[in-house]
Amino acid sequence: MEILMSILIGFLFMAAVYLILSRSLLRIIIGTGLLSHGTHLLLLTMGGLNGKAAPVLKDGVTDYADPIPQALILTAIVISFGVTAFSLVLAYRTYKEIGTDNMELMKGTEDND
Amino acid sequence: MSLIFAIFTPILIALLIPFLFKRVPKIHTGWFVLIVPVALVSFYATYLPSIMSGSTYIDELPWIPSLGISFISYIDGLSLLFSLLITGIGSLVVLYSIFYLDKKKEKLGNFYVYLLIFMTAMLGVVQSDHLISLYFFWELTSISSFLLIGYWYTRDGSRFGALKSMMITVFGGLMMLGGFLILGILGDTFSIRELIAQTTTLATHDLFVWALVLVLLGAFTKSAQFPFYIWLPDAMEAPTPVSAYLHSATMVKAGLYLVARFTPIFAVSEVWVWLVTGVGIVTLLWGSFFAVKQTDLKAILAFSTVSQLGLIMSLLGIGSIAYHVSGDLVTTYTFATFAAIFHLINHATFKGSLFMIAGIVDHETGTRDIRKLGGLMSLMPVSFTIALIGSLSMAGVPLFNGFLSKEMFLDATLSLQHFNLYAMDTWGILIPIIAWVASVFTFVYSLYFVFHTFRGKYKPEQLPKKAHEAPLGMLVSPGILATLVIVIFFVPNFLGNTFVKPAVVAIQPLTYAVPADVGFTIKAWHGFDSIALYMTLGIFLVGFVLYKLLPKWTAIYQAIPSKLSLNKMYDGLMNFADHGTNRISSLYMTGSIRSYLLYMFAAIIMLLASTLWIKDAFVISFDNLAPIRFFEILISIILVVGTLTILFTKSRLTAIIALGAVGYTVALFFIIFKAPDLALTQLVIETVSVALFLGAFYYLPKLNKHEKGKEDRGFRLGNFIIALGVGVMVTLIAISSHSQKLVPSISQYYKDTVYSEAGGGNIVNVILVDYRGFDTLFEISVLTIASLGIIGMITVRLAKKKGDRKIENK
Amino acid sequence: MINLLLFPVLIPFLFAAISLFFPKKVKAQRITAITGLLLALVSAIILLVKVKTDGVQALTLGSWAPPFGITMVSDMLSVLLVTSSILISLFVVWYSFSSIGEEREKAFYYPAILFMLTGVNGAFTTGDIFNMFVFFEVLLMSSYVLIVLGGEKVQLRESIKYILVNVISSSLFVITVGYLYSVVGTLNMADISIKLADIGQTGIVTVIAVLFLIVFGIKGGIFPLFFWLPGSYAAPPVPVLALFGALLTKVGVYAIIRTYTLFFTTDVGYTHELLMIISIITIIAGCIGALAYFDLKQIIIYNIVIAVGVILFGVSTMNESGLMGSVFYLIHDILIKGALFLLIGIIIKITGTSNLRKMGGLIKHYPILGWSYLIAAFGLAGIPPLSGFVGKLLIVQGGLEGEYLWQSIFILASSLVVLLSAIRIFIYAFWGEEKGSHDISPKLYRHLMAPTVTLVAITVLYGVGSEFLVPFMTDATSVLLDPSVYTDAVFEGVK
Amino acid sequence: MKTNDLIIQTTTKVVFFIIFLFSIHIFFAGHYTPGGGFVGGLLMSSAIVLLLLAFDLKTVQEMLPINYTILTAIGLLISLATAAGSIFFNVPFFTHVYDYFYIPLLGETSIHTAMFFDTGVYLVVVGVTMTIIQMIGGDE
Repeated sequence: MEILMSILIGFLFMAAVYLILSRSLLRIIIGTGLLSHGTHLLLLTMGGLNGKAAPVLKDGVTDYADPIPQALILTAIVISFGVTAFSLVLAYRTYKEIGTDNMELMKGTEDND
Repeated sequence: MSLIFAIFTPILIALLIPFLFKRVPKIHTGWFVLIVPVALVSFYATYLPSIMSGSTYIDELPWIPSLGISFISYIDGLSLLFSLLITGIGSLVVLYSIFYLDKKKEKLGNFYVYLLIFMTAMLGVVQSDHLISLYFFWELTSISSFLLIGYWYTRDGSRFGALKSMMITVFGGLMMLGGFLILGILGDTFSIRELIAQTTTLATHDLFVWALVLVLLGAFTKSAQFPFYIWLPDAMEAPTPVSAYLHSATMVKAGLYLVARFTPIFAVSEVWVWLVTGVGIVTLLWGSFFAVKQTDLKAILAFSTVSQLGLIMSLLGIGSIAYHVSGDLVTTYTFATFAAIFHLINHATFKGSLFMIAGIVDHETGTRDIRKLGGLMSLMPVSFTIALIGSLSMAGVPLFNGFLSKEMFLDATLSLQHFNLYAMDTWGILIPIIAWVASVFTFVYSLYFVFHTFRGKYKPEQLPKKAHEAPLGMLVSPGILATLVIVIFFVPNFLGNTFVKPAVVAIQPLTYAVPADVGFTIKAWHGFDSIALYMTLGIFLVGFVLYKLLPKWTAIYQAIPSKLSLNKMYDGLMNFADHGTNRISSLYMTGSIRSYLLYMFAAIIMLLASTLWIKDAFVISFDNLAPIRFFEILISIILVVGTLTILFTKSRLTAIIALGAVGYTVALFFIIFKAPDLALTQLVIETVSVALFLGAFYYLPKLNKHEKGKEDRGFRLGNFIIALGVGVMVTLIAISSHSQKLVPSISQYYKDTVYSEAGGGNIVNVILVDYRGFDTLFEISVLTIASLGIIGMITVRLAKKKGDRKIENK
Repeated sequence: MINLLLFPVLIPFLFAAISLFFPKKVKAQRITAITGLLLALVSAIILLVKVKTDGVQALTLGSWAPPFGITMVSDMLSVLLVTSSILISLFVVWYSFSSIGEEREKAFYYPAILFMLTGVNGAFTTGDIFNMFVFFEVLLMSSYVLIVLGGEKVQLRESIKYILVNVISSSLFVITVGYLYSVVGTLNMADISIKLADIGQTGIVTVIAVLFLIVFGIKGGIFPLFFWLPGSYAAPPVPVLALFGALLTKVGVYAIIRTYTLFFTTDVGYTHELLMIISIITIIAGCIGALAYFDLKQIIIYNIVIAVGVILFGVSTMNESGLMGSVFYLIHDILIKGALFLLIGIIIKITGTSNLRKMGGLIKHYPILGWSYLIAAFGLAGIPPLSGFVGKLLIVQGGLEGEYLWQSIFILASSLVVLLSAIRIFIYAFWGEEKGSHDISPKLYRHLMAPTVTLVAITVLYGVGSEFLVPFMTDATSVLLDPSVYTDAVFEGVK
Repeated sequence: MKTNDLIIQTTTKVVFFIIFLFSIHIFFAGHYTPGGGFVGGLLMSSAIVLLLLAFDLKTVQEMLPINYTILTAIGLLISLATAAGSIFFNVPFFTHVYDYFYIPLLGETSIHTAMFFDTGVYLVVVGVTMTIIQMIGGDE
């Protein structure tokens, strides 16, 4: 399963990068969303997927899933939520201010000498 | 007064200068400044007797002793000679400047501060026994020279010249520092004296030659040797007192000093002999040849200085052959060193006076263009006399000190035939020939300088001012120098014994222990069997003919293609710095985030792929894997389908909802992989996120609106290849990492202690609030900050209020 | 006071949280910010003394034994960086009083700075690799807020690029931590160090080392990952730019130094060789950029890139001189970049433009500004006895001791480009005929000059007083040379 | 987003309280079973969002006159203070203590300082999500 998951994660990263490289701001932000999904699944996979029980104490259970990656993922999820919310508002403001969501129109090189 | 304190005196006094300039406007600030070099020259003069008897002095001020970095002032024959030159000529120059620079019109405060900084720097250079402090003062001379050349900073020429001189000399300085560091590492000391003591072991090391070349780069750039001389003519934009002081008498001689000082360390290498002699002799010829072409008085003198510096440099090179020979030949070659030092002093006297005269002419007529000048002899008789003395000395005519050293120079070049290093006995014959040719040109431009200015027809209509003799005060300094020119001719050996011999001891410590050992005497007459005598006569004869025929042959200068000139190369480099770099930069700094990301991802893929390949790091192991169950495959398929939907949909609503679906699928994964907390959180967050997405993109245009048509196949293909690469790398490394769990995880500890020590049951939650609660504390701060930013974005809109002022954003 | 090493992290945090209660009271905001920074500075200095006398300080939070809790570690390098970061923030805040404008001050400008400082100090202090990620996020999120605050067009445009790049780098960071966790099963940096040393040279570890270089390299602005930097840094107002320029890249550089001396010491022939090559190309790229633009901000920004290359070159030599030089240069660069950005900020305020070709002759009316700039420029170029000299000297010495002849000469030569780029500003802005508008009141000028000149003076002291710094630098270097000093401090009394 | 339908509004109020209570439950359960301050806080905010959907922004602001920035700051300070309490006992930052107490009505209960910390988390999450939603919803 871990190998399958690795491939799946690779696929998510591929899709994410493809989206990030496109011109539309929305697609880019969606890309970052996929990126964090991939990241979180990767963390989980790196902890190993063959735990038999959730890491919540229960009598008679010894084979718990690795709790560390889960804790890390939780932290990461919250942080990416914050970043996503921020970028959404930024995208929204940018669109209203600059009038486009096409990144290729936001080069700004004309300012340079 | 300790020696170190003496070095820093000028810079300390400099702190008072702006104050004096402001508060005592009635007295020319120069008078206060004058006290400094006069006091110092008398101070250093007191060392003369003991130095003549062969003793040395040392004084140390630690700067960073932990790293072995100190200011060490070391006074021996060589450094004392230079110190006296710096302070002596310095006194005359300051005196001259008092009359040259107007106390009302000029920013004297700045001028004298720079000049005093320079004085400290120069004293430091010639007295430092410590390599790092030598470098420190060396760069300080470059900087003060920069400020002095740029003194009239509104002139384009000043700024150009200042930058040019700084670029070239600082470049040399940096290279020199590299050489110093190599020496320091090889010898495990930064002290020059200690390095001299171990020169034979140093020379065996591979890096030794590199140190040598790097140090010589410093010397050659500073002393305006070929091909680095190009900054010196442009440095003539400085006020004339500066040209006389820095760019003829002292700073440019720092390179000569450096060569002399390092001769005991480097002379054991053949490379040194060849480089120093060769570069010197080429510079001599080059400078003298191009001096004739110049039309600006100061430019003639600048090229003449270049050429004379080359002459002294080549003498030092010939002198260093003494380290390669034995017996009588040692004296033969140390004679060149003796001549070098003697000529160095002579040059300071006659060139200093000539610069001051050029300044006087400029000051009194308003121009330095030799084509407009002429016939000033009767109007400015004193100046003419001084100029004549200086020029004839420069030309090597008897009755003036230049004759003596020129003869010695010719003798020294002839001595090369005795030496067969890399066929120097055969090739070496070229050197006297070049020396002779160069001396002819020297003769020509000397006459050209003095006679074209003072004789011929007076052309008042071309002069901005009505010419008349300079005020007495301005003539004092050049007058003193001109007097010295004659006095030295008549009592050369006083000078030789007092100044030259102690310096020679410092350069040739293996041969001579005390100044009294140096057995040379300077004679004006060597007898009829001296080849140098006939060479000199030839110079006068040919030189005079060429001078008379001047207009006939100067056309050859036009034949030299200007594009090949070194100045053009410098301009080309600077042009590259100004514009070429911009062109290069705009190739990749496009402002398009996509292209930046493309480069970045491409680099990441390449780095990772090559590391995986080179290190053979890809490992796949099928042990310890979780089984694949049916619904896991099902969820995976949903995930893939959801992702593909995002990729291919044209509707933004679909894309957002598909993203949500992917998020829920991830939550499903969390459930089946036993992570209920994650699943719960992911579900709630995904819901809120989708709501936010919808809220924020409510107003936005249709997805792909801009991309239709424009998004060509190449664009997509590029994106796809890069994306694929990233995906593959992530997968490969994930598989490798998972297959190489080299150390068991620490997680067992949490399972063991969560109830007993942390008083909880949900391990993940306890980790979050307890074991790793610190993460959580700052995780919620991230959220807090994000909300602040969002408030800021929504409420603060400077762009609208002020209009789009581009003040800070351009 | 075993929690002392947390104070420089927590005090700015506390004051940031407090100032959220009264966002619209500008005066109170200012006082809170300054008080917080001063207290943080005091605590950092006390910590500095403590680390000097008692050696590396370590604390595992929550009384859990390392490696199970999060460990915070203050070694000399970390505490030096912490102290200088607080110092720079203090000057920037002081400078902001008269330049940032009320609108921004009322929109959480100061809390954002304090939060960013929290993140920066946390990243410098943490001894846990995932916790470092969290602190990175704290400082990044604050920097997002600062870069966009004001909502000018260019800010919005560049913020998107900045955030995008950093989101990618953060994701890479997390997956790299994931890979590392899979291989060594731990997150505590001291523990990682010990375990990696036991494992020895393994391919996957080298791959992870390269990944870390990429992750931190994006933050640090190394080639070929720096492209985003010049545009993004130029967008916000000058005080923010000064903070970014002085601090943010340094966090990346610090993280590279930390990981490449603590973790990845088993395959130096590959990893550090790579680091050296990259650092040299970084310098070239920086040099090209520093010369390419006649724009004040761009020139100094590209000099950040050059400095990063120089510092990392010193690290890649892995010998005492090189590492000590890097530490010297790192702190120098924080101070001097801060000073330079504040200086050009004043020039921009006076002339109303950052285009060099549109200004000139400022020295006549603003001599102190001119001379301060010149001193800072020479300091930047490493002219002795100013601040950049000793660091560069040691770095080159380290290069030569490692017999990297050409590379070392190259580093020296790059100083010339630095000098040219910096002196060009002096020649164009201060020399020449007077040009451009001069709309600045004498009062504003004085208010902006006060912090700036003080900072320049500090950089001068830093250079001249290098002797007093050497013992600190030696301590910092000894930890870098010998990871066991670090790991022993963490596991003291545990194993 | 204006709906003046009375039935929906009343239902919403009821659902709001149910979700609110559930969020409190999830929050307290966190230490032993899945849940905790973060999820609890998010649930609470979704309850408020529900109110927003049923009423308009202004009404909700009148019903819950909370300055969410200050709420966030309070949450942050509670978390910090809980963690920082250990500073005064000169034990490492973040050292939690817990004990079992008998509290009337609730019976044997464990009081854990981690709970206070989680309360801070809860408040911050509510404050932040609400700020974001208000900002996006309230912007023209």
